[in-house]
Amino acid sequence: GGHAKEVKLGILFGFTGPIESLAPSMGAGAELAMAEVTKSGMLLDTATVTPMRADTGCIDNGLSTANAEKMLADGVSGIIGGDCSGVTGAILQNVAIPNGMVMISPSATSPGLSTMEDNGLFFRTAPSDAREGQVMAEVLTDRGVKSIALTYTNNDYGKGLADAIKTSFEAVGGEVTISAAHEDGKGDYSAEVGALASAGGDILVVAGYLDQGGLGIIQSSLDSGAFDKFGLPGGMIGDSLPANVGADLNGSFGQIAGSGGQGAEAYFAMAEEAGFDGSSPYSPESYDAAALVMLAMQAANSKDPADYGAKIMDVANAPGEKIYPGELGKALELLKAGTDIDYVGASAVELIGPGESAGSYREIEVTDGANKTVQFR
Amino acid sequence: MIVVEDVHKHFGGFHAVDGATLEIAKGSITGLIGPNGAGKTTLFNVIAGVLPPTSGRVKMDGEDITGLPPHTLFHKGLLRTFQIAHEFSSMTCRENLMMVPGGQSGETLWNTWFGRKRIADEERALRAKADEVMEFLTIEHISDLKAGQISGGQKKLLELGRTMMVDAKIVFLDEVGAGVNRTLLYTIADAIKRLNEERGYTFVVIEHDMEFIGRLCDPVICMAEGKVLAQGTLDEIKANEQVIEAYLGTGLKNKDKLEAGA
Amino acid sequence: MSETVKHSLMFAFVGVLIILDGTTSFGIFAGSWNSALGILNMGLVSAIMALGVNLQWGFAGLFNVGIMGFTALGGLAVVLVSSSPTPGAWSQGGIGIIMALILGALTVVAAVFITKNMTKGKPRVLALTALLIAGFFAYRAVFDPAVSGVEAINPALYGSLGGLGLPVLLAWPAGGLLAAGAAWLIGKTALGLRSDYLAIATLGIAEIIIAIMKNEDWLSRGVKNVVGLPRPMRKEIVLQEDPGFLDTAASLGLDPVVASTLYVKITYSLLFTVVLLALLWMAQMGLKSPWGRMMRAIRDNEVAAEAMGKNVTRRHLQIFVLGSAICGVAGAMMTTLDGQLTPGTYNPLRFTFLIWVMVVVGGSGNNFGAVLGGIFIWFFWIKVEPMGAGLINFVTYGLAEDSALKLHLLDSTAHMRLFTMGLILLLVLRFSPRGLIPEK
Amino acid sequence: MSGNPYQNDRGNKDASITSTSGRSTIEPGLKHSGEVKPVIGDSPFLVGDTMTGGYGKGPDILHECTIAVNPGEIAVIVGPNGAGKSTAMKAVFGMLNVRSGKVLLDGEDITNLSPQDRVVKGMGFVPQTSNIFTSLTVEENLEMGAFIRTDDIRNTMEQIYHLFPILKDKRNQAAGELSGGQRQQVAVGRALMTQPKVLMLDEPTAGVSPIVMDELFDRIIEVARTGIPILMVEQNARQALEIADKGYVLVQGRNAYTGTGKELLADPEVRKSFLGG
Amino acid sequence: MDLLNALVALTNYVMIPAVAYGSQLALGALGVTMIYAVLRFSNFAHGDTMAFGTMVTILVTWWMQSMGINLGPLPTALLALPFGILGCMALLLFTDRVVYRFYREQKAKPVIFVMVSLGVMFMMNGLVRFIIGPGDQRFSDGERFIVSARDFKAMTGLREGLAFKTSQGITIITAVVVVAALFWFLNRTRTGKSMRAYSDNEDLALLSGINPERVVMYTWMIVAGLATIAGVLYGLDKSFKPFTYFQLLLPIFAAAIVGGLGNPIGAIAGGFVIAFSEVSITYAWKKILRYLMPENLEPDGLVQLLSTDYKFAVSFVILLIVLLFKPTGLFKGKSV
Ligand SMILES: Nc1ncnc2c1ncn2[C@@H]1O[C@H](COP(=O)(O)OP(=O)(O)OP(=O)(O)O)[C@@H](O)[C@H]1O
Ligand SMILES: Nc1ncnc2c1ncn2[C@@H]1O[C@H](COP(=O)(O)OP(=O)(O)OP(=O)(O)O)[C@@H](O)[C@H]1O
Ligand SMILES: CC(C)C[C@H](N)C(=O)O
Ligand SMILES: [Mg+2]
Ligand SMILES: [Mg+2]
Repeated sequence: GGHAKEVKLGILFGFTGPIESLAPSMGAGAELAMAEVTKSGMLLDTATVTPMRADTGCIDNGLSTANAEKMLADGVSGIIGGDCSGVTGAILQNVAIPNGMVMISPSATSPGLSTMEDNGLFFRTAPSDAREGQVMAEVLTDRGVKSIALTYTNNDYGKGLADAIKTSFEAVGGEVTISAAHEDGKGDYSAEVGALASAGGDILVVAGYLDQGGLGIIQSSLDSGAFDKFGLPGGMIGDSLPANVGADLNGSFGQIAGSGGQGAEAYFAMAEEAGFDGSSPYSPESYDAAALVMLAMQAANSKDPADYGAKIMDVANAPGEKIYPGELGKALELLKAGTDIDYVGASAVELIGPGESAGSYREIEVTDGANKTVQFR
Repeated sequence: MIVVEDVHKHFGGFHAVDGATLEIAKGSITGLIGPNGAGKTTLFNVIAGVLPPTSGRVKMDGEDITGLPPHTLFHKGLLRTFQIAHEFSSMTCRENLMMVPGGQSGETLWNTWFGRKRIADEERALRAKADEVMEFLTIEHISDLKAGQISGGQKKLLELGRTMMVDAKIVFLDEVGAGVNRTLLYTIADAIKRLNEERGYTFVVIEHDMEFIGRLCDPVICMAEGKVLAQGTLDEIKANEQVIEAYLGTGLKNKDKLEAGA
Repeated sequence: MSETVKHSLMFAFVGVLIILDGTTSFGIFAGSWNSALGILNMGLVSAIMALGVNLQWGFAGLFNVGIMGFTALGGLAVVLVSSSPTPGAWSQGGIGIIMALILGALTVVAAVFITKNMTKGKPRVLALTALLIAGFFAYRAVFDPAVSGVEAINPALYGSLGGLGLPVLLAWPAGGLLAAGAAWLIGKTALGLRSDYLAIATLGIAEIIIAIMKNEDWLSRGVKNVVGLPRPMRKEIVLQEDPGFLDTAASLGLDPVVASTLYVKITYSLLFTVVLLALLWMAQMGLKSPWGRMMRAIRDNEVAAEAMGKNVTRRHLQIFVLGSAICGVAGAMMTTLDGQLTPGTYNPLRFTFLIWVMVVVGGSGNNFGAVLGGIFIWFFWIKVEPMGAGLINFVTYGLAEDSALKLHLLDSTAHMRLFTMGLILLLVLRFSPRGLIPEK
Repeated sequence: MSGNPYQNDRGNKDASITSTSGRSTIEPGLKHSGEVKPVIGDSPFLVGDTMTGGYGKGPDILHECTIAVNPGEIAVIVGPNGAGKSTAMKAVFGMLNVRSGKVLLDGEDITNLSPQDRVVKGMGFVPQTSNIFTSLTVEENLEMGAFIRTDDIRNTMEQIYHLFPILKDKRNQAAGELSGGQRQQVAVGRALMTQPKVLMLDEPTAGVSPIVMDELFDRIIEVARTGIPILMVEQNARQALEIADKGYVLVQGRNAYTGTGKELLADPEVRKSFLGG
Repeated sequence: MDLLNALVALTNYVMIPAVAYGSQLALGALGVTMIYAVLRFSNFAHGDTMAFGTMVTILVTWWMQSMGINLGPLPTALLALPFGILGCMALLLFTDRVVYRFYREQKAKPVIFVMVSLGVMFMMNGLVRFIIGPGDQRFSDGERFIVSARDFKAMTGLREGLAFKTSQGITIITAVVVVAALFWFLNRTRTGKSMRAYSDNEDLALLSGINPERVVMYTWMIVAGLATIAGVLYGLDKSFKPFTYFQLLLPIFAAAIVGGLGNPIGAIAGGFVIAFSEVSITYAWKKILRYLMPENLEPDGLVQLLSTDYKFAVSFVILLIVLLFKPTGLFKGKSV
């Protein structure tokens, strides 16, 4: 009981700093979900959802905890964020856990966060990097790849993913000729590509971001003729990559978290209508993160984190009716009626164990300048 | 005491000191004269370790001190003043003097936190000593002024005062007299003499004022174009042809030309 | 109004800002003590960094643009001292790594020895080259397998040597020592050159330190971060379950969650204040003593100070090392406060140039100024964004809610922060070049 | 240290971010030129009249010091080190705050003009130190001397090469590589390139061997013969006074003695105090 | 032994990238060195100046593209470049007028200018993001390659490909032209000489009737040109992102100092030294050695001196080594 007419949700992303180019689409994704819910008028007896943005700087622990404190002071009922694993850990330990606040991150993928004692308050809609490594190794062996050169974006995501791929691939008898970091946002990758080319390998696996260093590496590899086929983990899957690289990318393949294109396609369309790029990394996950919080509130019939935190896993997972982007109103209605739902959303949400995305993956191959789903894993 | 052996100092292609060889006797007050740009100050700088010589060596009491940094030489008893006064401008005159003695326990950070009593005692003694020096130089009335605010002559005195704060063996004075008024200059001359007699300081004095040189110095060394031109008593120097030509001057041959042209 | 009163009022003003942040939620203020104390705590850490930089710049004119590096080394110390040791790391390669490092150091020492003791010429060049090449390969031969050994231990969770498992408070002085060691090496090279090249050296080496911390996983897990570092006090959730604490909270009429968070923050505030006051006292004592007089003399006129027996290079080195050590302590404190080490987060704008703004605004050459500047600028750093949003809303009052310009501007409020910091710096440099509390 | 906080660099000597070579030493706040007033009555061609002033907010260095020179004349300022000779020259040239007194040139009061504008008015100045562009070639040095001229400068340059033949040989050499005497010739040559109405030289013979000194004096006399008034400071006082039409002895910023060169040379007091007997 | 393939691989992976990168650094370092020589301080805002000039160019490029104006196979940005330079000049002259000039009049010490430039850096940083946003922007169009790796292989039948991008070609040609023009300007024109004179000796320049304010103005204008050209070339070759440009400051400073601060030739040499050492020290020589060495001696490892992670650390190590042995840089800089 005691429903206020307004629910405030915090959006805590790095609007400045190294991923400042991703954050706007992520923020817009989360806000899109909130607007949808508000418009439906179904949440907790027609409550409106007000987003509150604040900055983490992606790398600035001090700033992000200060801003998180400010959010709590302003009375938010949940935090969508943080974005980079580093600040996410800081906010979690110093603000969210002590204050019993639910936090759900769309993009912090560091395996380290899985083991953090979070009192059941921390969730993420992105899978831990450890899982993707195994999937990638399977994809590679199935396609008969014997040796790879590996490059990763130099943060906990890239490094963790690269480690996972390396371990899994070597476990099944593959060879990793080199595993070299690249810094995002550097612009010039000729040295990295030179080293990768020299090491050789059937293909180059790029554990990076499609509009960051990852793109630069691929472009540079193609330009210099170092590699012509690429392995693309989740951070590299998106329409903008084939669009930017062009026909040369045909034949490259990879995988991204997701159980089917339906949710994602629906989301991209919605995003386009709302005027932002939904295929930008972690934008779908951000929409899902916000949606999960609100759905859990409805399920618990309360906006108190202590109440709805426990419901997040319920609404995210089966059993129940599958919910796709744009169907939040319907989901709220179902929940109100006491029907179970299984939120799929834009990124095929499936939460496991410590409250993170299970990670079913779809295998993608670039054909005719577009990402085509080949199969599910 | 100091032996300079064939010292050269080149700036790029320019030979400021060009093979100077000289000797300074213990207990003497040696005058060093020569035209502007003869290399006097540069030679001082080489001896005092400010500039490394291009070649040649400098010995002090038989020990090779070539290229030793100034702070090391200071602790060996070699002090100098500057042609253009180098005062510590944002510090009071008294502080200018008090900072001089080396090995103050207050110069170790540790003591500033845990040895404050000892520092206080030392400071009291230093202060007394500084006041005494200023009185000697008749500048006690400016002891609390910032050194940046005092007159050029007073700065020169202050520089001289700094050399009196410790027991020096040899002091190099670069144009102490420049910008100092006559009466004061003679006071300085007296002070130098007294330090020389009472404390046994050896002095080397660069000065353009022949009277001052005459009062104090024996021997006098004349430099020109980076070399030692002549050496001897002032009278000998004054009579030396080369010195007259290079420094003291005889007059001009061009004079007639001007009149012819005019 | 006397200077002292004026300056006390400035401190009081900053205090009032923080109190307002704790009590009212009008305008830019959060109205939460958690927020206020959070700002205060980072403000205190910033003040300590500013104190260290002020020591270098204010008292010796040393232009250090590598503050970030020293701060990061302080953070590294926290991991090395206080995190728990990785099981098996030492046997898997830890020893090898140490041996390799010693081997490397020996090579360098031998190289220096050769340079000093052989006469110039071909043989020396040959000997040096041979030594360095041999040393490099020997080092790599020992180092590489040892590193792979350590990094192979469950990389998702460990993959590093771990720490010594000592109390985290010990890490603070250790952070200072680590930073001091690095500063000594840098200073020895950059200040020992014929002219001083400190700025570019610190700029570069700070980046190198970060690169090492990001890429040497065996050291502190690199970019994979170390989270969950121990704290000098109990955790909030532990407190929330401690009956004794709950009773006390209840007797004070406080909500247990609020009480526990405030307890932690206040404890940090007290610890930080103690460190700050101690360092401030030490700096002030040094400054007012013959040591400070000597430093001023060197600053006024290096040549004369050198002629008066002061070893200028050594003093510069000393003060550079001290200032950097203070930054190291502050860095360790910050990492403790964050509870994690995230090497990817060190960025020169935030950790070097912002500290410079603090020092200049506070008043170079005055320790109290540096402290004031540290807290004050930090407050602004946090509050500029809400101020900017307010400002833009005010300026664009006439525009429609969804006007493109207004939206674009509101989207950009986060960038106001850098802009405003620049503006503040320029205004202070122009109109009050001595800072808020000028040097006496 | 001056009280100006903008000039407080806290002893920073960092060569990787700052350069001190060739920085201006002219007083701040002298940029803007004021008006030029015609002078009523008779006055020498160039005169610094009862000038009092000093550097920055520092004490007065000059005390009611007067220096004048007329066409065809050589006027020489002598005096002990630090007497303010260079300062007086700078004051006449507008590189110093003159607190009272005025500077007149060719019937105009130019006290309020900036140094650049005085160059335009026809004053040429050769400073005591750093008086050439060391990194420029000899010819470029001369070209820079003629910077304000818009007419053909080749003639003037030929004249200078005629006056200082050695410079012609070294025209494409960097001026910094020349010997002291040659540098002084470049310096004088540079100043002459403006075709000045009056030439001011601060110790042109400092650091120059006697032979070169004679040579320089020779040239200076030749320049004077072309009708350009010359005002110079000389340490080689005796020699200078011999060629001088007018001599000023400055002591502590004041005119101590004034007279023709001959008179001063004959004055026993002057001989005793400043000419070494 | 396969000399030809080894040579092609070397050109492809080391020479061409290093020359292009070196040219971009050299142009950047030239700007830094010009300010250092004339205004006597290191400008920390230079990276952001480059970003600003590039941003204006990009905005104009977009406008031109939308109007259908293009240069055929060449990028449209080349047409927009003059506007970018003008925009950058306007900004720098404005900054000089409202910020730096005051300090010049005060005869402020160079280190004060350095701090002022920090403030300017912060503000430009914010300004650029305010206008164009923090994200990646691509604005290159036209033909991507002069020779692509695939075509080269097809043409020559070699195993190694050789790629030469249009942007690399443009970079190198533009750099040569700009540098030649700059040297012509500095050594042959009256204004150029007056700038050198001012840099050499401010007071004497004044005595020669050179107007310092004009010299400073020309310097800013030239710096604006250099910075914009460097920024646009870099952006065409790679991509534009404000943060990247801020980070370029480090290698640019290193280049300027290695070459000898204040010396234009040094800046160019420094740019190439830094670029070549970055690329070659972190290059894995395995591939080339495999072509050169007999079958059984092929190297196992990557034959890489330093991993690419430490790429930019190389510039500073080179810098320190140069400073230890030649404190004024490779070409005598201004500092003693
Ligand atoms: N650091 C330097 N670089 C280049 N040349 C220098 C340097 N220091 C001195 N010189 C030159 O060396 C020569 C000798 O200078 P020095 O100062 O030794 O003369 P001096 O005999 O002391 O003259 P004065 O009587 O004027 O003091 C001068 O021509 C001077 O210009
Ligand atoms: N830039 C300056 N700032 C402050 N004081 C100065 C400056 N230049 C000179 N002085 C002081 O002005 C006084 C006169 O100096 P000036 O250079 O005019 O002497 P001078 O007569 O030319 O001596 P010299 O024969 O040695 O050249 C000296 O006391 C000197 O210390
Ligand atoms: C937004 C991304 C840079 C976040 C990244 N996946 C991380 O865990 O840090
Ligand atoms: Mg001298
Ligand atoms: Mg003079």
